[in-house]
Amino acid sequence: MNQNRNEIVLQTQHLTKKFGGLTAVGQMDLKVHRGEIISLIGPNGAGKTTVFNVVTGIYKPDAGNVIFNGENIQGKKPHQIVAKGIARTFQNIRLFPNMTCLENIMAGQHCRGTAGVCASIFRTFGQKQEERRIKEISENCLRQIGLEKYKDELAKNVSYGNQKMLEIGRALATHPKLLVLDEPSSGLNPRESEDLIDFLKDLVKEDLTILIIEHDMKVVMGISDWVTVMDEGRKIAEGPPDKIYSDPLVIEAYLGKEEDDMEL
Amino acid sequence: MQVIIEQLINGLTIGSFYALIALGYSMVYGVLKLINFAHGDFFTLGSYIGYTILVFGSALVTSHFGLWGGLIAATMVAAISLAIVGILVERSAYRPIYASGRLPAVVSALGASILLQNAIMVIWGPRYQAYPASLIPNIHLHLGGIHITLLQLVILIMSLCLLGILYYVIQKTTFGAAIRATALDRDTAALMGINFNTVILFIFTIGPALGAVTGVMVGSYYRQISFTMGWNYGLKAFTATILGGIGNLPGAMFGGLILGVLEMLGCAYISAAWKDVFVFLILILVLIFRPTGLFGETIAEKV
Amino acid sequence: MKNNTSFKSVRKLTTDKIWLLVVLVLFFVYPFMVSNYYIDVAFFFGIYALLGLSLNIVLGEVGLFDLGHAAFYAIGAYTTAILNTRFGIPIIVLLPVSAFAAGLFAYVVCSPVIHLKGDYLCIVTIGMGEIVRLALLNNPFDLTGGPNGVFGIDFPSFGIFEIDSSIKFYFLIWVVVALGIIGLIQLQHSRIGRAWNCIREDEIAAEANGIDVRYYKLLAFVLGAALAGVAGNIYASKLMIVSPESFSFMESCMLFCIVLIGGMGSIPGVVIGAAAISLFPEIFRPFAMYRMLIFGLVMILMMIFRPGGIWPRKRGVI
Amino acid sequence: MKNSKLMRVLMIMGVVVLSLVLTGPSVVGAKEPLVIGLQAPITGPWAYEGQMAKQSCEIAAQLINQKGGILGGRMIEVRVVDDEGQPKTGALAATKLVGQKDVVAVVSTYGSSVCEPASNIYEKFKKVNIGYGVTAVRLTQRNMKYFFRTCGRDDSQGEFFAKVAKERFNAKRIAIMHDNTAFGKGLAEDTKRGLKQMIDSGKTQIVYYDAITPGEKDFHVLLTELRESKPDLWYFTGYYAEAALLVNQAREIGIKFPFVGGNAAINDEFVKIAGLSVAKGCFMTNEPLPSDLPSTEAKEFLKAYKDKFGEIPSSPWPVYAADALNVIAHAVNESGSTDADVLSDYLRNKANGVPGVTGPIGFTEQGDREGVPFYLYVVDAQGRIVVSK
Repeated sequence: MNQNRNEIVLQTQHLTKKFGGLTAVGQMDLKVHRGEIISLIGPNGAGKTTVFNVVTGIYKPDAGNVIFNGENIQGKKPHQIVAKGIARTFQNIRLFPNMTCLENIMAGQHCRGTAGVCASIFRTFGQKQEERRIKEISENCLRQIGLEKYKDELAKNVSYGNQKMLEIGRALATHPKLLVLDEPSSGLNPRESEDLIDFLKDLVKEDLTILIIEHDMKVVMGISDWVTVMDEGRKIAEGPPDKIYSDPLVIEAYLGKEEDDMEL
Repeated sequence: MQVIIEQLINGLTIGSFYALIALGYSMVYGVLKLINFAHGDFFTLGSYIGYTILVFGSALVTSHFGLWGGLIAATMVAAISLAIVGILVERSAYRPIYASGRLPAVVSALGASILLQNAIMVIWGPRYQAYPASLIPNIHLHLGGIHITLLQLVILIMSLCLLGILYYVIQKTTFGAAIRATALDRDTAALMGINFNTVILFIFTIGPALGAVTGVMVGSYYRQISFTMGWNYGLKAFTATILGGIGNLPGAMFGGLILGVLEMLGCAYISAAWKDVFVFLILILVLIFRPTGLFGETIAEKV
Repeated sequence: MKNNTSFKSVRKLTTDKIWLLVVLVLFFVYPFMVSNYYIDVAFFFGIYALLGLSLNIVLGEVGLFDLGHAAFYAIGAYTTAILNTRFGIPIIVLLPVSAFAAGLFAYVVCSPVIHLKGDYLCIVTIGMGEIVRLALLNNPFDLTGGPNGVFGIDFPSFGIFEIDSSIKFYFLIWVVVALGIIGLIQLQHSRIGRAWNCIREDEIAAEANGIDVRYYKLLAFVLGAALAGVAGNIYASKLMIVSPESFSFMESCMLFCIVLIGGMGSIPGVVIGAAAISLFPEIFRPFAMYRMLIFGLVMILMMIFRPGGIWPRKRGVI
Repeated sequence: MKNSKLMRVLMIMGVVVLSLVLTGPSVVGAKEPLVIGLQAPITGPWAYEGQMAKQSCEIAAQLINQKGGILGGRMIEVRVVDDEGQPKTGALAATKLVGQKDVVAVVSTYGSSVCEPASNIYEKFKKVNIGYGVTAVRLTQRNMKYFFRTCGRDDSQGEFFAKVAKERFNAKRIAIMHDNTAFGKGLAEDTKRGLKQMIDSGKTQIVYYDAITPGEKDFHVLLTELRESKPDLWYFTGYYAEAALLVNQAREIGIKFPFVGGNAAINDEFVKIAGLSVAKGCFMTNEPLPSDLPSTEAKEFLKAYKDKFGEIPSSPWPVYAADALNVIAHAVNESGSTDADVLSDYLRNKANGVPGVTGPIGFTEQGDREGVPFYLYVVDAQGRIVVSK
């Protein structure tokens, strides 16, 4: 069924996560293919963010494992997973508020640097070079997300939309292979959403895979190559966006059973 | 076998003092997340005021109501005056700093503690003061061969009653719910119509007053007070609050009692010199395996 | 240097240069103008500056709530005292040794507890501080000399040049403090300093952006402890005796106040905080009984009017 | 831009250093009076002891000045420096006094671990310093030229206790308890050494040896352990505050065996806190109390002290401070010079039987006080501390 799609980048096998008695995610199998934008959608409480947090190592799964580029990363610490190439953003923005925008981006570069304590104290040549490289890359990154004029502005003083972009920029600064975005368009006005869609589209051209959790159907339809739908911790459907849009199971999950005459 | 019971009672007596102070401590600490170093000195000030009342004012009281009357009068006056001092300290040292975060509040609390401690030294002098032996009822009891004084029994019972009353007020009444709500999340509680100032007024009167009552109890039981004793008791109360779990008032009570028993075990079965080391080691072990204290619920950090 | 230096920043640079000169001149002239007493007061000011800087790494940079920092100071002082009096190892050799001992102690003690948050970590550090002090007091294996402490510690000497007078100690401590300041400024502007600040701002976000939070927290504790160990070494060799009273819980509280009053994460602020905490009692000596009363009052007022500290850290241009 | 932060740091240090310079008063002492320094814990945990020492020295100086002063009419002036009972501030106080050239000699301080760093500084700057409340044996084992002490040593008190335990109490099982302070633990260790000879001969054994934590209030647990070890004699070498609590709580849990305190354990504060019913019958090994001092100087000193301050000092140490001042004044007057070497030689070799409040004053080769008698005191029915038979 998945005709011309290239190899799998990320795969979860029977992923299960329980909080006390509640099974937030049960036997979830998710496949993400290289160079695509995959959307993970579903009603609130479907367990989307939980899958997210398990994949990025914030939560330990109760069962099942997570394969990334053929390597099982289940149980690894978040910073190790980032080093492997999965970068993420958060549902409610978690920037470093009292640090400048440039410093926020440079934080993303951290796992790519190697300077140790002695190198930093004695300012060895390699360390100076690395600092210069980090600074340049960060400035390019800022330019790429259009925030270079806020370079020395504290992150908390920048507008909400820009903070969203800054968080994506910070994730990009870790040179990821897979970018995992948690509701990137929430809180953005329509114009900002369009900019976001275009921005993400040309990101993918640079051999980057994107997995998004999203509610805004317009964004999902406009951007995704593949959609997976979750409800009550289980996958109920997956496929190209237009097929999913008309799938009765999906509509039922979203809008409940009785209303048959749902106008689209 | 008898000795073990006796030691247990000794441990519980120390524990009940720690529990009472820890309760006053965690009322402020639970709600404001403020390490109130000055609380140890509220305790000391309470015992000094109790001492002054007993020595000077009580001649007329004890003549009418006997020894116990004098003691109760001293406790009342100490509690009321400490309630006032509590409010004064809150208004002057803590209120201006609520907005600027928790760490500056710690320094301010330290400053308040040093200020109070030295104020007591300046007023009452650096010497040890002694609760007059004649004014304190001193009756020895032999319950089944166990040596216990009436005062020790009364204090054990009184502290358990006070703990019970406060447990009821905090856990069962609506006003108690308001306090617990403010402890968990001040802003949302305020949105629910809980007036933050009345909660502050309550905790900064009951907390210090409780410290004062404990101060008079310790003064009358050990009959010797010094202006630096608040510092040790304050540290023990903070340890008990953490052991029980932050913001959890019953936890602070049990934390205090457990701390007392731990100290007893350390002193009896290891050595008196190493008992505090033993207590702190146990505390650290508890925190390694239960990062939010014995009764503190592990709230998952919502991401 | 920034290439497009506007006129204002050029002027600022030159005034800084002049100020540096004034400070250096004063630094060299001061000990020869005043009596030994004021040189020793400046020496203890230097010790507290070094301790303030060491705690600043843990509390100021990473935001870890450490109220037991005097334990590392004690480990450094006692390592120097015991090794010097028992095995006659020269003090200068013991300087790195006591830094290493304090750092190793920090690593061993903090590893199992580094995951604790805020106040829970605070009580563990208080517990650690008390355990160290009480262990020193109880004289295990007849090593620490109990309440009498260890005495008869030699002076530091580089071959023939021996540091035995107040003036020489004054220069020794302030050279070490200056080196510490330079090292810490470099660290602040490095990848490591940024990682520490990220952890202080938001631990979860830092971990999710590739910063090994556990490693950097431990690194902060080890470096802070090592610097405190150095301060312990110099203190022991100056006083020729170390006893448990100098490393009490109140001492840790004072170090905490130095960083808070000075300004969290701000190196000049911490040095000023150390000046406030160490010079205040000496300047107000004539008030005797009321001295500490005023000291407590000043701490409260300071936090009301300058909660961010005397010289708070400005997130400047990089 | 980076080094601007460094410059600002050094700039601020400059300002601080500048302020220090301005506050450095240049001390111009009046030429005439002969200044004797007193280093004592005026504030801090031992503030009470410090203040009594200050008053005692003032009285001693007042008495000498009334008799026309020394060296042909030069009045004695006492200059007090507070060391807060802490080693660090002890060193600072010593440096302060040493810097003042007009200070002839120093009566220095209470507490062995504070006296240690201070005496090192006095030694280096050649200033005679006499300890008045420092009983640690090691202080005079450092063959120092300028350090003396007017109070006794722990080991002499330890031997005295061993003699008392054998002859007076004929105790087979002895319990020793100290409070982990420099003084308390030192005396406990020396008492163990004093008893060694009796222990080896199998006549007695130490059934309990432990320490309380100073500042604590509740000792029931510890005392229950003590009671279970069933000693015949209980020796506590700590201070009176904890001693009163211990004795009080011991009676509460039914301890009957006699209590003997070290020389800092029993005074009128002890009787007040413990209460007469409990304090009655408690013993103490102590140097002669002011009230029992036979010499005429003692009577005169106590009368002057009582007239000025209303009560006599309640512990032996302040009186030793007064005697330290007396012996310095005497040495300066007899040797006719204020040079440290002359004074130290006079004190070490020529000063024997100098009339003092605590009896005749003389020093051994290492600077210890010669012939310090110890008495066994007991609290009598009226709460007075008298020499026991």
